[in-house]
Amino acid sequence: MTVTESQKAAYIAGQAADARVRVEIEAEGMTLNLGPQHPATHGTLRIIVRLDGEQVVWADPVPGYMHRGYEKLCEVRDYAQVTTLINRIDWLGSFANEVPFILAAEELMGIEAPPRAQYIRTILFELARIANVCLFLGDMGVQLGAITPVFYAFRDREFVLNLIESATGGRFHPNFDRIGGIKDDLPKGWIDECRVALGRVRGFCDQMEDLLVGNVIFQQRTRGIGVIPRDIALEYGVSGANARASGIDWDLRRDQPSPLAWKHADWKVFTHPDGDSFARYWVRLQEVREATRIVEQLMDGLPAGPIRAKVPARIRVPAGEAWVHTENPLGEMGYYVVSDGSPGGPFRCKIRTPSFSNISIVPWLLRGVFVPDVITILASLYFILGDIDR
Amino acid sequence: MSLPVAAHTILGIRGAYWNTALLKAVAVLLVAPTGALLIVYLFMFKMMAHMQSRLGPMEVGPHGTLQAIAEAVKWLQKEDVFPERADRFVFAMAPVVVLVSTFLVYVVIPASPREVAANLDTGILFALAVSSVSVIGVLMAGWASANKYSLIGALRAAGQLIAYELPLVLAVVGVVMQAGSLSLNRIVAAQAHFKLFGFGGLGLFAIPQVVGLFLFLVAAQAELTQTPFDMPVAESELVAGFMTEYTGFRFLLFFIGEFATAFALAGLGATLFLGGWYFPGWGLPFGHLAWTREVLGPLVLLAKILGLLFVIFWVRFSFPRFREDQLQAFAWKFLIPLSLTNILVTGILKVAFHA
Amino acid sequence: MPELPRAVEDALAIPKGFAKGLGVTLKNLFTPAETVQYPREKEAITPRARGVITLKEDNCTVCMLCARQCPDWCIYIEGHKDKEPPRREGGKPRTVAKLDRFDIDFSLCMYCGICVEVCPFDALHWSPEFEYSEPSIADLLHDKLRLGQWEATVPEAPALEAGAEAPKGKKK
Amino acid sequence: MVAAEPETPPPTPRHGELVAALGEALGADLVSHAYSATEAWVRVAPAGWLQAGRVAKEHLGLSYLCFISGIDWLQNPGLGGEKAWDPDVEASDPPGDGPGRWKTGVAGGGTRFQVFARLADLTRHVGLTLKVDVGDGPSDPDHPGAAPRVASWVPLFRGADWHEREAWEMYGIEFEGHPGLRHLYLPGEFEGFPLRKDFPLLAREVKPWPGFVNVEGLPGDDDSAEDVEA
Repeated sequence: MTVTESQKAAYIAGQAADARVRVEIEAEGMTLNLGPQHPATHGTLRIIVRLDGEQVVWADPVPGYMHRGYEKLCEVRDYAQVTTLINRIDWLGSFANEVPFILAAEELMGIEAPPRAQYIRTILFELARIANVCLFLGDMGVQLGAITPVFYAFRDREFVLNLIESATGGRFHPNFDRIGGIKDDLPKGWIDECRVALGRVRGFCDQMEDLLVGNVIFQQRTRGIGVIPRDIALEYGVSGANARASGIDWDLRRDQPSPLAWKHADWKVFTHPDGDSFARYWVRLQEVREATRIVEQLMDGLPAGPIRAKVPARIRVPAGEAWVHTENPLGEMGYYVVSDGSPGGPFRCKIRTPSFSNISIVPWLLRGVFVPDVITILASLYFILGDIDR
Repeated sequence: MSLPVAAHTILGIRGAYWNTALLKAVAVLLVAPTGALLIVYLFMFKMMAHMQSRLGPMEVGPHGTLQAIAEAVKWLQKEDVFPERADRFVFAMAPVVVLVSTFLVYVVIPASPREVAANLDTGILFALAVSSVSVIGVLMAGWASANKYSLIGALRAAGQLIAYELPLVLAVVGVVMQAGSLSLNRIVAAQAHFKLFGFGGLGLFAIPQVVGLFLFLVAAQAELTQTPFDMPVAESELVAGFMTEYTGFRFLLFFIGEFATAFALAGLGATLFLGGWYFPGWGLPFGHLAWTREVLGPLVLLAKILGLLFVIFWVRFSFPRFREDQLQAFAWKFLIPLSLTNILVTGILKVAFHA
Repeated sequence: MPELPRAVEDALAIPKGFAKGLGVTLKNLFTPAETVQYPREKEAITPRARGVITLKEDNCTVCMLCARQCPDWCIYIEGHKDKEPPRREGGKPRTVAKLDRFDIDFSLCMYCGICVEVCPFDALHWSPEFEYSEPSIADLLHDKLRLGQWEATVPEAPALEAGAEAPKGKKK
Repeated sequence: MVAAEPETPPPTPRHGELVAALGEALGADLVSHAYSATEAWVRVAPAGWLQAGRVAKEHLGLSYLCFISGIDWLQNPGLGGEKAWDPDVEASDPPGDGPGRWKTGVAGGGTRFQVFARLADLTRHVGLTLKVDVGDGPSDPDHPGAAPRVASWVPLFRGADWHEREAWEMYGIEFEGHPGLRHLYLPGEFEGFPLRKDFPLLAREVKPWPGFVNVEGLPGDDDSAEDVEA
């Protein structure tokens, strides 16, 4: 086996110790610094790429520009205060962040919320997914140069955000989930409004199908670009739609016994065998459609009753450890909550965020692609900076 | 008309020449930025906004009509920043080169039988030649900026502009063959006289040269670096390509250059394929009403230009962009063979019909 | 429709895809925009919206619960004790806590609503008003007077969706 | 601190099978295990950490790496923060260090620092949390200043790279065999390990807690707060 010059350069550069003070080796090619302020990195992710012409020799993501130390902050807050914090992890689907944490606390306390609360939780969870993934569907267009889709995404997401706001009071950061239930019931007329908004979301999905998926330029830019094989996806812990696009038939909403109400709805998990950027886009598009179906069915079957279980006024979580994970808009999100039984907050709260693992595959995935494909791949992996950096 | 320079002779040339020359220069210098402003307002602001369920600018002037001017004024106020390691002279000259190449195209586009700055016999050749000069300006900008994004953008632009210059020229060849002239005014006249199977009077080459029109539009889209061919300025990859380091006045020059070129290329397209200033029914010997053509001609041309621009920008707002290699493959493997075929077919038909 | 060969169909799919995309944008060109011209037009804000925290000073007993539960430590309270005339004739004079200072620093506030929730005497409410931005960040510290002025904008709690348990009649 | 008694049955039979198979493969290196209603824990000896990962990945089908992280079991490091300010929180033990100052959680543990990781089988939908004792770090009286240390999983799971870099910079746990332990989140010149319990959280140190009952009494009045009427 012969070693090419660019492989040698990659090896030498790989040996240079710290990415932050990476010595620029004057071999052939050049080092291009994408970010932390760059239009393609939605947030402040920095990626250092070594180029040979327009081809990437190696890529090194440097996260941390938005690290807020949530795991430390959780340790000095009590359980009610933590929910308002973790809202801000994946800020586009923030209600979905609260749910697994509250479920973990409930599991430690041995409490289960009443069915109506579980239904409303699930409905809001799916609305958060719609709000989040809709933006991806539009943003992918922007990253590929089509400016129009993202405006449709913002337009139709607004209706979903309005719904979340009228139910929870918070557009982006609902802080609505409580141990033992939810804060409030739905206001009158909410369900009818929701049906209208879901119709708009479905219309948006059709528009995206026409504008992007059917466009041969879009297909050429995405098909076969950034292929993640199944076993590599597993090793890197890639989850969510990214894993399903690699043919991994795994969806925690279906595969995990959960008190939430997904089991009461009839829906489908979409997978795609290709594992490329197109597959990731397609899977997410179908997931938004499925999410609208789930919400509609759950609204039809919404049971009457209380929304809060009996919970002591001063919450004291018994000592123990719990791991609860859910299928969040970006992938598998889990909280490993360790309680020492003191009246304050968790002793340790490990937050497993999907984007962290989904982006850790980037150095592997970007090797040998072209600069425009770097953008395609990053866009199709779909990360939220707050979700990587926590 | 008496202009201040109307002295008897300057440099041994008669004053009347200087009068008309100055008038023509002023006209070109006015039309090009006006065309750019018109495009920015009509297409970039309003059409784009409405296609995206927005309203666009609404505050400056009724329905934001003066917004484009406000933007220009804003840019003029900004600091003129040179990057530390920039090649200052080249950096400063680059937008000028781009703008000059744009202005030169306007010189040969006829707005009516007489309203043309220079009625060159080789008008179309001249227009295509000077419009390619802008590549040099783009390369200068990319190189002088001392920025990696600029450099990549400029190299992409150079590759792209050269690749698409060819189909653009070849698309025009069909029209030239059919008209039998390189003069733009004579091409308009040929379209006015053109008859297809005995029917005529539509006054356009768009029907027999439909392939040529398609090729011209695609190539013009690429020349203008509009989506789906906007890799040189691909904002999600290269920030702003060769314009990354430019601010204020110099950025404004690039900006005017971009849209004035769009206006000029649409003007060429309208002249070549849609009959230019000619409106069906204006038979060429027009008798004592001939002066009306001088007034209405520019308006007809403007309408046709706007029609073509609508298509160009409609595509721009709807499509994602190609990748660099796909763009090259598209030009060399599809557009150029197609344009050569078009020339061949045109030639055969021309000989067949005129024999 | 006669079946077209696969290759022809594939070739036709390309212009068809382009045309569909162009159709979407063209259709949107002729549908009215969704934009709301903000300072002149305003959207109706839902009554639950968390815009600004209001203070009903009479209800506050300086119990400090809100300040302790605040995750950001952005509520500052001071008070003093005072004698009030007895409620009934001949009773003992009551000792009540009077509020001296109640500041919320909205530049730190995360709008989580925990203070409103934990208040046992219903002195804090949410109002959907949101137009109180300031050029200086220090001016975002609202004192009890300013917080009290917002009180007039607190809306009625909305009726609940069918199937909900009757509200316990807490909120204002 | 014991949450799940060893008698708790496995949540699913598959969890039981996995633990049994791991025990068979590791022998004495599997120190203990525990179950809760949804989850199974296995604690392995530091020497068996790499082997445990290999067996789980290659023989038990637990091929999906969910996360790797660390934990510091030091109790009451005596730093400030809300708990120190709040008079309602019962007076805690005085700050200190050394064995006995940490209590470990489910499946037990012998050292101040532990590394725990979760692996899952995506076709059978079971997962397993593995724990390993990695040492006492600065609290170790015998080797003061020695970093906690354990084998790296990067040879098994490429994705372990970032997780271990994070654990290293947050807890100072060294992963032997990791190709490049450099900072992931924090700037390169950052000193200290922020998630260790004895690392002060400055945001809570520099500002006094605003939750003191700050009610000035009447002159000559020694009423307690309870007497105040609503």
